[in-house]
This record gives sequence, structure tokens and C-alpha cells, in this order.
Amino acid sequence: MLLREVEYAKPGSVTEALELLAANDGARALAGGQTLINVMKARAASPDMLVDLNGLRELKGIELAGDGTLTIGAMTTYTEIMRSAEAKARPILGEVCATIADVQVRNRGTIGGNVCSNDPTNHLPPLMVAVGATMTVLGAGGTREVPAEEFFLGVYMTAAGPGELLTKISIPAGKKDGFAAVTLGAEGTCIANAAATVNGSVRVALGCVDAVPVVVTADSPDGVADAVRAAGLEPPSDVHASAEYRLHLATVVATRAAEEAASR
Amino acid sequence: MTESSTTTVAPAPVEVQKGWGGQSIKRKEDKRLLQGEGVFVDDIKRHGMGYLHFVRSPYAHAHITSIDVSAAEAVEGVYGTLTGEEVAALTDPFFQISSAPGANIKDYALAVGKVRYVGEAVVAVVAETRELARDASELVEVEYEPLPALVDAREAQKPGAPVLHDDAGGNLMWSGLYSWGDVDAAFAEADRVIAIDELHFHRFNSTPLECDGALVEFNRGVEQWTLHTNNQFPGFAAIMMGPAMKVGLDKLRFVTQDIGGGFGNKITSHPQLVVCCLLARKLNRPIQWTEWRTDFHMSMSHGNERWFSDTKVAVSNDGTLLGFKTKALDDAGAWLRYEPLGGVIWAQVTPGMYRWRHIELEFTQVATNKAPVSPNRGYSRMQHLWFTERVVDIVAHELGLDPVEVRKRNYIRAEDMPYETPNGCVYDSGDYARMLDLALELIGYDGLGARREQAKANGKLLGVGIGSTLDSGTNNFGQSRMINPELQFSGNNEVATVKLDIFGEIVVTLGTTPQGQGHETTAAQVVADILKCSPDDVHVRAGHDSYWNSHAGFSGTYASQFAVTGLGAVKGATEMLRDEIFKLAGAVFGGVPAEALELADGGIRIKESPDAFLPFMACGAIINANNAGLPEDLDVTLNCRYVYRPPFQVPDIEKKFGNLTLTYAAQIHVAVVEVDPETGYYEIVDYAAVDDCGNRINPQIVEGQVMGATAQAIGAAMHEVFSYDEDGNLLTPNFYDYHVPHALDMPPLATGAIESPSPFTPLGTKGMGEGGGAGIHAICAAIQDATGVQVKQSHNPYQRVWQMLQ
Amino acid sequence: MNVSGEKVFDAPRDVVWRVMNDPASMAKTMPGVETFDIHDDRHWTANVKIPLGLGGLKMKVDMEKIEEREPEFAKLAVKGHGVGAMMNMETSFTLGDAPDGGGTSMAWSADVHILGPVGSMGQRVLQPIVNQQVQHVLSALDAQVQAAKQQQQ
Amino acid sequence: MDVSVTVNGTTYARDVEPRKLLIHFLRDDLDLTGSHIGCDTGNCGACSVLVDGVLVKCCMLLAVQANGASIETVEGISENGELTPLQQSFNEHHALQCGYCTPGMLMSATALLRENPSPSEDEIKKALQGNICRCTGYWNIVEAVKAVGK
Repeated sequence: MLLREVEYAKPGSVTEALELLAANDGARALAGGQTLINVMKARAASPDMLVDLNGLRELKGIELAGDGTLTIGAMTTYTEIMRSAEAKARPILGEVCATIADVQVRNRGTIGGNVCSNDPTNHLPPLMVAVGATMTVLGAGGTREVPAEEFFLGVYMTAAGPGELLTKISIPAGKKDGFAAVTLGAEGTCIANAAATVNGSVRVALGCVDAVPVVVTADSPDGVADAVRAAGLEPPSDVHASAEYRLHLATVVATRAAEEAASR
Repeated sequence: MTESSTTTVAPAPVEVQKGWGGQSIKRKEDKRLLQGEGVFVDDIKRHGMGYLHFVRSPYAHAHITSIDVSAAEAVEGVYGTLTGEEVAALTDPFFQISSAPGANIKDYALAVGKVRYVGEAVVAVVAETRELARDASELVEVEYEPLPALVDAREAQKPGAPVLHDDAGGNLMWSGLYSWGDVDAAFAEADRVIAIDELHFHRFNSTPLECDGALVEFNRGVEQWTLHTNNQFPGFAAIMMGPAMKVGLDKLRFVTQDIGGGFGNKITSHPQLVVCCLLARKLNRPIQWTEWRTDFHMSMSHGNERWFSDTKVAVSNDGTLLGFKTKALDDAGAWLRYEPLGGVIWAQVTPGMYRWRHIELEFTQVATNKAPVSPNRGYSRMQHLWFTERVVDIVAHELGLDPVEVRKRNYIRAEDMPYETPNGCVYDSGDYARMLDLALELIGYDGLGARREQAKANGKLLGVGIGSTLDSGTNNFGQSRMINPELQFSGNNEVATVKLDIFGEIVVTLGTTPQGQGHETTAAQVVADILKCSPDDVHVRAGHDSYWNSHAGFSGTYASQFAVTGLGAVKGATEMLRDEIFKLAGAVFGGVPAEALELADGGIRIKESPDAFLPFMACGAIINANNAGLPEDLDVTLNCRYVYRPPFQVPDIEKKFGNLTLTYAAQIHVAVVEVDPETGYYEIVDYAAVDDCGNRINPQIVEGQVMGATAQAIGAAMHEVFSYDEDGNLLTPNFYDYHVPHALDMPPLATGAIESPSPFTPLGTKGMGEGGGAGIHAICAAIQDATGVQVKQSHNPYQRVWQMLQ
Repeated sequence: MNVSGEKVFDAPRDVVWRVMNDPASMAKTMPGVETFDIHDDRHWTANVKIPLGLGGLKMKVDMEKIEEREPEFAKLAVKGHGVGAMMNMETSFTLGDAPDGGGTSMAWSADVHILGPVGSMGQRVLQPIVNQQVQHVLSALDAQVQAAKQQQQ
Repeated sequence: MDVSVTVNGTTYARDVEPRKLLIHFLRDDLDLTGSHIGCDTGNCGACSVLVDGVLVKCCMLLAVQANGASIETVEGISENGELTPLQQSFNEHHALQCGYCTPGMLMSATALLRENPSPSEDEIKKALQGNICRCTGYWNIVEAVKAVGK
């Protein structure tokens, strides 16, 4: 409640949005606002300007290419992904989106906002890393393609730097995916989560244990727990889980995600 | 007793008495609330009002070395500020309930010289808009000199511990020794003495969805404040505020309509209300204060956190409970806002539901650098009942006995009712063993063996647990003298007025401040039965206004008492009105005696010749507007005020002996949990709640209270905790980290009821609604059953359950 | 929150010491420094904007050197004031000769306390953020040391 | 900034600060106090309204973002003052106690029933997951919604 003073701009195009972001050091892109607005209520952060990306058609939509590659606009909401026939090409996407928060949040919250805020408890950063997504970042310098694994730089920090925008996310075809989490109550905040993909070997991306998703690989789901233990994680402690407990949960959810992936 | 009880499995309501009472009629309150037309405190606006924002302490413990409000006051649109220094100059410290040393602390409406918890209000800023008030509050410069923080009550009395209140000479606020029966003899004759090192009941509250708030106006001409506020116990707030502000209580007019949940948490907003009053006078404009969720979590009404240490239980090998000894340590937080009443309130349920006669409890309450505690649904009894239930399950575990058998062996029996407890309380009625049978039947207890196996096959651990509790209602405020012999409180009361208006409207005014308990509906049911009309013909005024003169010192909605005190007052006032109608009709019909008359169809008539009929409309019109020629000695106003006063004596302060509450509603809950041993994650897969609150005026409303108490208990047992780090930062300051149950968290629920009417109350009802935290106890017991590990904490998040299994 | 570690600089101890005690180069190691004022050789004030994706966290940071034993030990008291967050930190470092000859080893530790809404609500993410800022400071420090070393040669 | 919104069929034009949340705008500027505020983190759902037919928590939306939108709030559900079947069902099933969360619950239930006229119990719980009630434990609310499902 009661935000600090902020300017509001509603650009008519992505180009205009980029100009606004570049021209104002304190400007921040406003996607679904389901995280940013709450941080602003706490006045823990207070951008000087909000550049509202809602309504920019260029950033919306889901396309399925002939080779099965999905391209999802950054401003596509969780609800849109859940309901999209195209998105079923990678079923895990809709399944995970359906467990994020609640209807109201899913109606506003976007895939781009979720990955760009990169809160360690978010669902999508580990999922994007596991499925080997490619993020398209647009800036004054033009377009960059960043593999999800390199996209996440820190808490609330990504390769989409000041004056840049994540415009779309490409996800290769695939079905053998899994996602597992221990949450605070049913479908609540994640205490530990993991996304897995089986493509010959098992690739698991762990959330909640570090500033960015941590990737571990193994030949089979049975090897995942050891791989997690070998990763030398130092998870944060908080009111819901000590570092020790979170580390243990990481081994469990990683294994469960891998088993689910292998079973499909 | 047993004969007058009937058993049913809700939701099918029981017909407990003829007439409207006993029927689940639809609530009169609902229409406005369903259409968004309720009036909650933040909905009230006044011309020129200023919005108040509090500057709060970021430190758990620090000296305030300087405060500079000049920058804030310089902002255009800022109306003014208030500091602790001003408060100290304008008011006296709040009256303290405690005897020494707690009596010596100096509690003001804003921090003076020192802050004692994170979130404590230091300065109030008032501005033209909500946003501006918060902006300006960021410009208030407060210099602090940090002090070490005390966050663990167990450290409070150790040498070198930081001291919150120098005036009290330490962190001890209150202590008292309670001892009844012959404890030493009991332990001498015991087959076994079971020792329990430490049990911990955690800090949480009911987090009503609406936080606190007020719109306060000051009428300069008559020097009187009108407080539109959602405070749920205006009688208490007035008693605290008047002396501090050095004004008579009638200068403080409390008005409220709809309140968005209270659960006890809205009793102690008097400090904030004083700030609003002082600013309304200082700035000569209405002051609007809305508390936001994070403010509420940081600073309002946490439930009492309590440790039980060195517990010893005297038992026989067959599981018979003889007595117990324990030391209770209560964490009051930074201020005694309603405390140390928690130090005696627990004694209303001293033996829990059990027949042990030899009990010794050493109660100590200390201050810590955390938010002040205040009543929370199940206030202080819940903590103690959790203790007695834990003791029973731990005893059963130690003796290798079935917890069901241990309970049945020790429950107070129906034939013992009314039962006098070792400390002189009188349990009015009940049949706990039958309630347990019903609860076990509802949960399918006999089939659980198979479910255990099935769970095991899926790698899960199934466990079942019982929580058997009492909801003691209608306080005898005389118990406060056990805390402080100098206090001049005793007994209890509530007020209602019922009148016939000029067109025959039946208008009821209550002294209570309901927050969803359906008072308008149940009051109308009681009136309709007496006046032989429909509840639709009865207008019960919504909310509370102390100018209606329909309140008394203990008026309010708290401590499970409306069905006794509130409805007792309604019944008394309505019977007065009925008798006046008989008198009036007798006179109008020309001296017809009362016994020849009867009420019917919204009027009164002569039994023998029903055509001689006087509708209420005529009665109202005659007395109010057409009274020429009435007999001079006709003493009729058709406006009847009745004060219900329960039959209480002042307890024996020396022996700490006496009847502390009038009624004892009972709850028996059974929870079935399924634990994932790999993670500690668990779910409640089945739940049954059986309640006995005597006659139920509206069974559906009663069941609603049972459901609500159950949901809150589930949240408290699994997730909800006000957790602090070593610096005194609250780590669960809002619903993001303080997880309350959502729809998907709720288990299947079966409710049941039996009705053991209270022999002591006007309607055979018992106060109910708090529920004694039965769900917390049941879930703890179920986790113990599933894991095979004794549960020593009331709060069991997944991590703790996982640790138990390591 | 306690964070500590050890770092080896490929530079002689006197160079490292100089850098560590030169406010100007300290300024270059702090994240998001907007202004840096030197009151005297023991007291400095910086206005920083710690970069966080959701918007930088602005803080006024007062630093005081409270202990010094040239050329191996120094201790700083750091007080940060920002709206929504206050930081109290005590940090110290001990310099020694790196074990296998050549270079300087630095054992450092910091006791960080964050107060205010960020301290409460941000607890979940503070640890990773602090670790990240520490890494930033250490690598910036390395750069400063190398620069000083170049100058010297 | 100039903002024009249509709420329950009435169009309002106002000048608002960009920082003002839609819920504050509805409650304080338009005096539509039926929608409530129960938290400050977007968790409680007491402020749930329909914006252009989409269920949102309007404490996570700026008023300026709603410019040109059509908004439905609890004040708009009743037809000429009469309770709708959903509201009647809440009354019959005792699905409200203090009534503070009720407006948001009704909006969430309304959104559900428009898309799914006969929801299952699980579908109802999932649809109400974003609305906190501290009085009822949800059981009666779920029953009330189920009962109006065809």
C-alpha cells in the first residue's frame, strides 16, 4: 500500500519502451507487477519511473514452429500459457504455471516477469534452465540470444540489464520433463524446488538454494541425489528452512523431478 | 443430564427447544455484507480528515537520543505530528493491571525515550493523503542508540540480560504460585512419576483479515471525542484511555458497525486510539488511522508464547492421572497491554478435562523485546490445555497405553456434573466420553489400521491424534484480583434494550461489538420466541454506540460469552417489555388481568375473546403518542433496559480458589495426518470436530464458529508463527511468510454436536467460539502418533517433523 | 549474519595495505557508489545505490576505522541508513604473507545486521545478495591492488 | 494523470497520482468501499475485482493502468438490490461471518462460474486459493459455490 512517488509511462511500442528505459536510469519495466508492485508497497525498492509493458502486443503470444520449438512472448501470462494449445508441445510449462500462486496472480503475472525478477523461490527460473530455454534480450545494441543457464546473474538480477528488455523465450521441443517442490502449504511459496529434463542423461535445475538456479546432471534419476550433494551447495537459511534442511530437500525434490521426467 | 442431551451429526441441526431458538435461520447481517454495503472502519470518511501514519522503530531495543520532525512538518499538505514527549506531557501512563514489579512500568501511547520492539510507534504524522503521510514520515529523523535485544524469554531473568523496563527493576513482570490438593502426597503414592523437560507453545495470533483502525473526531464545544473504531472491547479501551487522558469516560464515544474479524486481537488498540484523540484535538480535524498488515504483524496483539519446564506428572500404572507440577514461563512481549491477566485466565481450565486433583503451577511472566501480547482466540486457556493434552499423550506414550483409553479413564464423567475443579471452578455440564466416541465414529477410527498399512505401502506415515478442550465462557472478573489484590473488578455483565416504537416496530439494542458471530440474528430469535412474532419483525441495531447507553463496564464481544451474557440481557429486556405489554393491554381492555391475556400474531389478545386484539402497533402508538386517559399508576414505557449479571462470588485470593467462569463448552477434535518421512511434509487427510455448547440458539452459526476455530488451529499448528531473529527482527511480518490456511489447505471435515444444557444460564446456552485450540492439540498428537516421537512444540512446520525423524 | 573468507593477492603486503587504507581506492571497490566524502583518515561517508534488479537500494553509509595495526590488521565500523533498510556492519581484515611465498593473504570477516522492512521481508534473499556483493567488492579490490602494483613498478 | 474507468456501468473520470493503487482509487476516490484491503503483499484477495472480465487483485495494479477499462466490483453483482443466486447461496450456507473477505470471494466465485458453471469441489478450492478467509475455514464457502453450480 502507499507507494513512493513514481512516474508512469505507457509506451506504444517496444522501441519506445527501450528508449524510455535507456533515457531514465531509475526506470523499471512493469510487467505483471505481481512482484514489483508489492516490493514498492514495502518501499524496499522505489523506481523513479515505471514503463508499463502491458498492452505491447509484440511481447505477447505463443508460437509453435515446425520443429516443435515454442516461442513465448515475455508478456504472456501464466493463464495464457496454461490455456494455450501450442504450449502443450512442452506440457510441463502449463503444468507448472498452474501451480504458481493463485488465479488472480496467474491472470496478471507473466513468464517474463517471473524470470526477470528471479526471486530464488520462483518456479520458472529453474524450469527455463532445465528445459534449455533461450532468452531473447533486446537493447539499444540490438538483439542478443542468451541461454537460460547464463541469463540468471543474481537475486533480482539477469542478463537483461538496464535499458534492455527480455522480449521472448524459446523452448525446444520435448516431453520428458519433471518439476517437484516442497511448498509452504498447498501450492504456496517454494521452500525448495527443482525442474528436470531427461534427454539421454538427466539434467536438473535447482531453485531456492542459491541466487541463481543450480544445474546438476546425472546418468539416471538414481544418481541425482549424489550429484546434488556433490554440487557443494550452500543454501540460505530462512524462517521456513535451515540451510541443512533446504540442502536435504534439494536432494529429494531433484530426485522426484528427475523420476517424473524419466517416467514420461 | 444425559437425558436432556441429544446426539446428532451436523450439519443436520438439532431441535433443542420449540420456537425460533434452535433453528438455523439465515443471518440478518448477511445482505449488507454480501452487497458490499457493510460499514467497516476504513469506509468512514469525514470532510477535512487527516491521514495518520506511524513512524516505527527499526530497532528491537534502543534509546531514542533525538527526534526531529521539522522536515516532515515542512512538507506542504502535512497537518502535523505527535511525539512521545508530547504524549508524556499530555497524558498519564496507562493504568497497569499488574501488581509489582509489572505495576511499575510506564506505558504511554507512543515510545518515550526508548524503543522496546521492532515496529513500536515513535512518532505520528498526519497529512492530507495516505501517501503523503507516509512520505513525510520518512522525513522524520530519529536518532537511536542501539541496546542489546532480549528475544528469548528463558534468558530474561539471567544475570546480564538486557532490561526493558528499568522502572520494574528487571524483566520479571508478574509471578504467582498456584497449588491445590496435596501434591506431595500424590507424588508419594504414584506408581510412576513422568518428567517432561520442556514444552513450548509458540507465538501467533488469529490475524483478522481487517486490521485495526479508527476515524476519530473531536467536538471542541462539548470537549468530547467520537471514536469510530473496530476495537472489540470498548469498555476496556475506555477504562484504559479515560484516566490516561484525564477525561471522564462519557467524553469517549465509541461507535462501530461492522468489524472484519477480531478473535481478541482487537482488544488492545487503546494506545493508537489515544494518539488519534490527541491529534484530533491538536490539529482540530478528524484523524483517520488505518493499520496495514505489516504494521499489525509487527506491533499488535501477538498470542501468549509460553514455556512449561520441569514438568512432573504423578500417574498410576493403569494410566490414572493423579496430579502434576510444572513451571509456566509466559512471554508478554514489550508491554503489559492486557497482561498479566494471562497469568490467571489459564486457571479457568486448571485440570483440563481430567479428574486429577493435585496440581501445582508456578507462573512467571517476563518482558521481551517483541510485540506486546494480547488476548487471542482461546486466550491463555489454549496454552494450558495444549499442555494438559500434551501431558496426556506423553504419559500414554511413556506407559505404552492407548491415548483414547487414558483419556476415557481420566475424563470428568457426565455423572460428576456439575463438577468442582481443584481450584473451585464449576464445570456446568457435559459428557466428554460420549463426545470422544462420536468423534472417533466420525473419523472412522476402527478402520484406521488398514489406512495405516496403506499409507506405509505408499511410503507415508499415518497418525491420529485427539484434542479435548474446554471453552470457558463468561469470566468472573474477580479473578483479576489474584493478579493484583488491589483491583476492584469482579463479576461480569452485559446490557440490552428492547422497545416498541410508535408504529409497533420491535427495536433491540445490544452492548456487544460482534465481528461475525451473528448477534443480530440470534438476538432476534430469542426476542421472537418471547413476543410470539417472527425474527423478521425484530430489528436488531447493527453494531455498537456507547451513546445508546446500552453498554456496561464489561460490554464487548470477547471471551465466549454472548450466548450467556448478551442473550441473557436480551431475554431479560424482552420479558420486561412483554410484561409491560400485558400491563398496558390489561388497562386498555379495562382492567383485564394478565393471566387472561396472551400474545399472538404480533399483538396481544384476550384468551377467551380473541377478537379483543391489540396489535403491537397500537401498543406503541398509545404509549408514545396517544396516551391521554391512561391510568395514572400505569408504569409502562415499552422501552426496557436490562442488565444481565451472572451469579458470581469474589474468589478467595489467598487460596486462589473460586468459580472463575460460568460455562464450559467442550470440544473434542480428532485429526488424521499423513507424513512424508523423506521431507517432513505432512497433510491433514481427515478431521472430525465434536462440540457441546449446551443449547444452540442457531446451530448453523455455532457450527460456523467450530469450523473457524478449527481452521485457525490448523494454521497455527502447521505454519503460523511470529518468529524473530537474534536482533529482534520479525521474520514473518505479513502473509508472504506468515502462511495462513488457504482453500486448498483444508482437509475434509466432519462435525458433530451433543447438547448438554447449562444449568446456570438463562437459556441453557454456553458461550462458545474460541474452541480452546483443540485442533492444535489434535495435530500435535497425530504427528506424535505418526512419527513415534514425543511432540514438545505446538508449532510443527515440515522442518521440525523432518528433524524428529532424523 | 556473519560472512568471512580468505583471499590471496598477487602483490606485496605494503601495496595491499596501502590500497586497503586509501579511501579513494576503497571508494572504487564499493558497489554503486554515487558520492564519496573523506572527512579525515578515519571517517568517510558514501552515498551508494546498491544495484538490485527491482530498483537500486539507496543508502547513506558512514564508515569509521576503529582499529588499526599497520601493516596487518584493520577494523571498520559501517553504518548504512536507507529508507526501508538500515545496515550495521563491523568488518576487519588481517594481512599475512601468502603460504607458498609471493603475494599477500587476507583473512577477512564481516558481521552484518540489516534492520527495517528489508531486514524482515528480505531475509529469504539477503544471504545470496550479501554473498554476491562481497564477491563484487573482492574482485574490485583485486583490480585496485593490481593497478597500485603497476603504478609502483 | 487523467484516468477514465467504467465501474459497474458508470464511467468515472478523475485525475490521479500514478502511484495510486487501483484499490485505493476505488475505495477513496470513487467511494466504492465494497472491495477491501486485508494485506499489503497481494496475498489475501479481499480486493479482487474483474477488470475487463479478468479476475485480478487490484492492490497489484495502478489506477492509471486501468485507464479505459471496464471494472466489476461487488457493488455491481446484485440486480436491482436483490441478492443473486450466488449471494443467496452464501447466505443459506453461512459462507460468511465477519464478511470482510466476502466481496473478494464473490468476485472469485463469479469469475469461476462464468467459465465453469458446474465446478467440482477441487476446482472451486483452486479458484478460491487466492482469497483468504480467517473466519469460516472455507468449507461453507466451497459448499455455497458448489450449490449454485448447475
